[in-house]
Amino acid sequence: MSLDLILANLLNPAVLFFVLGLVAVLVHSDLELPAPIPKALSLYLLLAIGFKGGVALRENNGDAALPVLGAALLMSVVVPLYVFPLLRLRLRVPDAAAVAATYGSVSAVTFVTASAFLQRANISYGGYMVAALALMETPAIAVGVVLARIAQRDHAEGFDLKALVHESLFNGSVLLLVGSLLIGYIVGSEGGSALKPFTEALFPGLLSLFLLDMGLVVGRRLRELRQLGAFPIVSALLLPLLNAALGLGIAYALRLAVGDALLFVVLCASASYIAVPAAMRQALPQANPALYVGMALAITFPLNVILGIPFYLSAIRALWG
Amino acid sequence: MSLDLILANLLNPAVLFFVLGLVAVLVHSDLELPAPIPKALSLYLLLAIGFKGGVALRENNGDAALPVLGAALLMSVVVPLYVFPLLRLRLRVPDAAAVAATYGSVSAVTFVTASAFLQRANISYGGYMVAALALMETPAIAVGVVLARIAQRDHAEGFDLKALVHESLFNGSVLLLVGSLLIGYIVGSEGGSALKPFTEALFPGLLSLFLLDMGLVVGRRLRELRQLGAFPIVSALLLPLLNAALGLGIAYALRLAVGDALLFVVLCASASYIAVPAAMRQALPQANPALYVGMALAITFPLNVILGIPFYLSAIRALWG
Amino acid sequence: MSLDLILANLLNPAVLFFVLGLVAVLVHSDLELPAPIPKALSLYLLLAIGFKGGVALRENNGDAALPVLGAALLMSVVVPLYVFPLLRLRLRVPDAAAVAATYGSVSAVTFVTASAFLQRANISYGGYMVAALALMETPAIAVGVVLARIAQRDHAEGFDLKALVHESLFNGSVLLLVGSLLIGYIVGSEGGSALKPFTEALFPGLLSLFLLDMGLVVGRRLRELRQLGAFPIVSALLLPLLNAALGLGIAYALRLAVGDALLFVVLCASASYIAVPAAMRQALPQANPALYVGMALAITFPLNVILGIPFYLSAIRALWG
Amino acid sequence: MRPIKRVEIITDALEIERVAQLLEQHGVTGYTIIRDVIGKGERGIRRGDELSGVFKNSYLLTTCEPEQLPAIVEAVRLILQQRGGVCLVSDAMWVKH
Amino acid sequence: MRPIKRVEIITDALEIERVAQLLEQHGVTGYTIIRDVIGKGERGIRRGDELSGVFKNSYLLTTCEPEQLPAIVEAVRLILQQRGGVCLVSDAMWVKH
Amino acid sequence: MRPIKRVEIITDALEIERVAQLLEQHGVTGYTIIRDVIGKGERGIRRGDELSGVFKNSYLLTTCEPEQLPAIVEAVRLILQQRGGVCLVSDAMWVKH
Ligand SMILES: Nc1ncnc2c1ncn2[C@@H]1O[C@H](COP(=O)(O)O)[C@@H](O)[C@H]1O
Ligand SMILES: Nc1ncnc2c1ncn2[C@@H]1O[C@H](COP(=O)(O)O)[C@@H](O)[C@H]1O
Ligand SMILES: Nc1ncnc2c1ncn2[C@@H]1O[C@H](COP(=O)(O)O)[C@@H](O)[C@H]1O
Ligand code: NA
Ligand code: NA
Ligand code: NA
Repeated sequence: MSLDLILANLLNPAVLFFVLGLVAVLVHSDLELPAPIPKALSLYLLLAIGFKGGVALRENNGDAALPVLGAALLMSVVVPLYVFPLLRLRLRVPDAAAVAATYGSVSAVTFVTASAFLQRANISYGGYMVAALALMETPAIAVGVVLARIAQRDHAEGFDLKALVHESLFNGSVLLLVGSLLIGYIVGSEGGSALKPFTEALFPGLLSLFLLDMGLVVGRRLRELRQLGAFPIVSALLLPLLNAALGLGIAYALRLAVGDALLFVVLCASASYIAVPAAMRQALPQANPALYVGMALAITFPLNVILGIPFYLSAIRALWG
Repeated sequence: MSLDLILANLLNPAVLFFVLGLVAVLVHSDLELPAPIPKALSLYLLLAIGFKGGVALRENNGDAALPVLGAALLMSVVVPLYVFPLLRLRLRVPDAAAVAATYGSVSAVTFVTASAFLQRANISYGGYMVAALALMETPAIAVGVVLARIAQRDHAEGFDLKALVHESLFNGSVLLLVGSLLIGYIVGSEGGSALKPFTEALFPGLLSLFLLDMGLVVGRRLRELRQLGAFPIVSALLLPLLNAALGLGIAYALRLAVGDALLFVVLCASASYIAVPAAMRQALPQANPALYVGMALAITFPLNVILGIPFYLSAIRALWG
Repeated sequence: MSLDLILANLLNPAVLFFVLGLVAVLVHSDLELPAPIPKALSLYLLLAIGFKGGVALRENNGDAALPVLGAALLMSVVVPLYVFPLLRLRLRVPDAAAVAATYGSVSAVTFVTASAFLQRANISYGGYMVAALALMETPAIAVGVVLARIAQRDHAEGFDLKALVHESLFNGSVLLLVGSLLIGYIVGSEGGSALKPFTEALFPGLLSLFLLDMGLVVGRRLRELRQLGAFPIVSALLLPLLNAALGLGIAYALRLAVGDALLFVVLCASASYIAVPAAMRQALPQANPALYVGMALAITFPLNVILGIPFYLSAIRALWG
Repeated sequence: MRPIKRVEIITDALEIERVAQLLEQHGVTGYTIIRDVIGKGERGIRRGDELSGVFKNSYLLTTCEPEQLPAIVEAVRLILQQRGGVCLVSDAMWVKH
Repeated sequence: MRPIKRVEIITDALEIERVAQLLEQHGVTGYTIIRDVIGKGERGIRRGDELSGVFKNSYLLTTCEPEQLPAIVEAVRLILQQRGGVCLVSDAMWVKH
Repeated sequence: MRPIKRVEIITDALEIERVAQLLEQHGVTGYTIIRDVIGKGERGIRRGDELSGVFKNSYLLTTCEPEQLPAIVEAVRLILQQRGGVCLVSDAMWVKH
């Protein structure tokens, strides 16, 4: 059953283009998407998903929104709290804190791939799930930094809370996502119809192109991963499963609809490789980016995108009965 | 009534994305569209608007075209002639001449936003209005430069008329706009149908993305504007209104249809921040680009895009009765 | 008759945008598509044509495929074999070998323009023609290099066959084309429908934009071509006709359908300016890129795109009766 | 032409604005930045291929008077220690204009 | 290796082609251009974020023989006076090949 | 600060990875690359406007100890002979950190 879903997911052209990117690195091809095309694609995805979510939010009955938004916020705070001590078994404080933040935060592209998967399977989901995505992007950063400060008993340096809150609320990707969500909400389905060819019809194609680039990036990182040792690799395989399991429990307790549940679990399972590294570079410069980005990007991302999404869905179907 | 229109204009997603860009600068976000995406978007807009205009020109009865094209040419010559002495009250000769040229010329994006506004309001307009846009882009440059030469009694240096004419006719944006117009005209509606998904369906989305970037650029410029003093700021607020009023009178005298009238007034009210600065840099290097670009971009552009377009339309409706 | 077709081809907006690019260079305009937009467009075209071909291959009855694929492979090996001695009349060994490889290989954009021409003329063609395109991209490179080695009796340096095969199979454009073909084949028409707005609806528009850039590049190269002397220019005019004639004969012998025949002839007539130069730079650094790229790009490409395609079609129609 | 110190700094793309501010605080009046350069150093390869900006460098070129140099070098050194990168100082002649 | 003068010029992106032509007129045979660099100088910040190209710089690197230098510097100086920018000259060794 | 040799190499964009590998083989530990620079030299104009990468250069900046220099220069010279480009060596001070 789960295998069927994995196959269905693999028949998603976007996922296949991701695999093509991996293959290109494997065979040492010189295929590459020149900068800044990937950055532009990533901005497009945020704009489109935000806008679509906003329009949906307006149309939807929003009653189902509050519990899932609350759960999202909770998870983004709680995940780093239990991930940090686990990682401390082997990692230095700044590295453990940065990885904890990475797994508390989320990956928009994993979310987007999951929502494309739902669409192909004709399973609906609420527009507020995009708000959940936005909500989970940054609190984990603050938690991670605070954890590091406490563990290092480092109060001297003057913890720049203001800068951290600012970075959390106004970093480019969060702002674009939230701004597009608001714009979609304001203009609604009728006002937004002119944007549909851009935000919806083009979406699967541009997502495929972006995932092709992700495949190239992940492929290159995979090669360099061995140098990090076994612990980070194993952690990057187990943490998403652990977080997904917890998310699954919460989704079950809240009796979320299947589509919402899958997206929520995927958010919990995913790890950030855009917002968190940029913030950590400022707030925890002692942490090793090759470690936390490598884990999120080279292992957790493909795990979720290729196997995780269909696997989580079959778990949900089994539980929801 | 005018307020209703302002609101209707604000419900245009493109305008809201412009506001989002402004907000991003205001909150010191790091959101940005990486170069050369904005340049590519700007080329797209010119190509699409030109092509669409050409196709429309072919279908249209072109009888209405001649008077409005004549008026357009006239305005682009006359505007600098009266703007220059006004500005000389406070500005140096090269600065006054450059600003005069800036306001005699036009902003394609303002035009495009106005035409999107018309489309949303189901008001039609002639394809020849795109020809008017092209026609108004550059004569003001020549007028501005000649004004500066006369005022400076500077005949020695050998006024390079040939270079100026060349720059006016063949600068990249004019050539792309006119070329696309011709191509649209040649292939007509049937031959051009294959391009529609690109030139029409995508248009509102890509315009939104471009206006997001414009919001970022304008926001940054706004911050630096204070250094220019009050006179340029006040001028940048009043000149578009003055030019719009004159344009309105001419449109009324020519009994233009409502849609054509709005676009004509918007062309008169708008100021150039692409073609003119590039040309002035060569022809009047003594002029301060922070001044003329700042006025056109940071004040006149948002004024027109947010308030001007709906305001001019309500004036037209009131007058036309 | 042929004139009608030439006109029909010229009414293709994409071809007109190519002409616009040429004109822009002619009048010394500063119009340009900023890097890396052309590269991104070229990747898009490969992805789209590959994907479309893959989907078509799946739907199609593939019986017609084998003979044409065999012929394609044959031509890409044979063309350099007879082009090389012809060129040796005047060119140095490495130059002759590089040019021979250039004409044995193919131009994806010429292929794409021809397929757009067919679509406008409502002539169908098989999805396997894309496989033929992929198949012809690289064998000629190996043949060219081997020819150079033999002619120079240069066995000392250790001919790096492995690198050459690798480059041939896994260079970026071939990999993207073949990968997209496979993905299209795997997901089929239903699974691929979500990508249609991207790969099909946008195609004519993005091809136009790309051909605008090609016009600019070709225009610039044309200017510099005189320095190469008459022999290369004449060769670049005659070689495509020679290769087209041979291709025509084979297509006739194989009784290919009209659409397939045109694409096959166009492949034979076209010359590579992406894959071959990149490979030659490594394998035959003594060859002069201004020569082989100039011939392929500045003469053969426009010849095929503007006159060749309609001319080949009228020849096919005349022969097929 | 007059002698001047030519200072070039390569560091994290995310850091370059801060370096520029620092230089201005130390009296530097002009500089040039090349965004998005790539490279390799003690902290490994930076291929510029990720979206976070963390694996991307920027290059900054500036000039200063010889007497400004020690303070500038001291300030830059601190950033380089935290975020990585290099700083090279060489002699040049400034073309007065 | 032989000693050579290394000349770098940063100015308005719109002007750089003209600088290159000028250099060729003065006998320079090779140069390298980095388009679209940003910076700050007497004429304020150039962030490269506008479409006119007016607020964007380009960087040009070239070399010349010591005896060519004065004429080149003189020619470049004129452009810099009009359009802004800087020119730095330093000593380098040219790797013959 | 300590004295160091500053080496800059401009060559075919397709070649720059190989130059970097070569430098590493000769003990260089860090370098910076600016991709996609354009220019002119003995082999004509390279405008970077074609898709093959053949008419595009890359710029590489690195440093080495004076005693490493001869071997590096020798290695680079070979590539430049085949593929074109230039190599300049100058003196600089390395800001220790
Ligand atoms: N010796 C060097 N020469 C030129 N650039 C260097 C050198 N060492 C480091 N870099 C640049 O500085 C960046 C950061 O260096 P690091 O902090 O040593 O990893 C590298 O990615 C390179 O771009
Ligand atoms: N001291 C300097 N060092 C490096 N670049 C400079 C310096 N001064 C000016 N520039 C560059 O030259 C451009 C124009 O300078 P300016 O004409 O002084 O505004 C600036 O935007 C910088 O990119
Ligand atoms: N004297 C020079 N100064 C700076 N760059 C140069 C010089 N000569 C050549 N180049 C660069 O090296 C590339 C290849 O040079 P060449 O092999 O001489 O054609 C040129 O396209 C320029 O970018
Ligand atoms: Na998570
Ligand atoms: Na105007
Ligand atoms: Na061929």
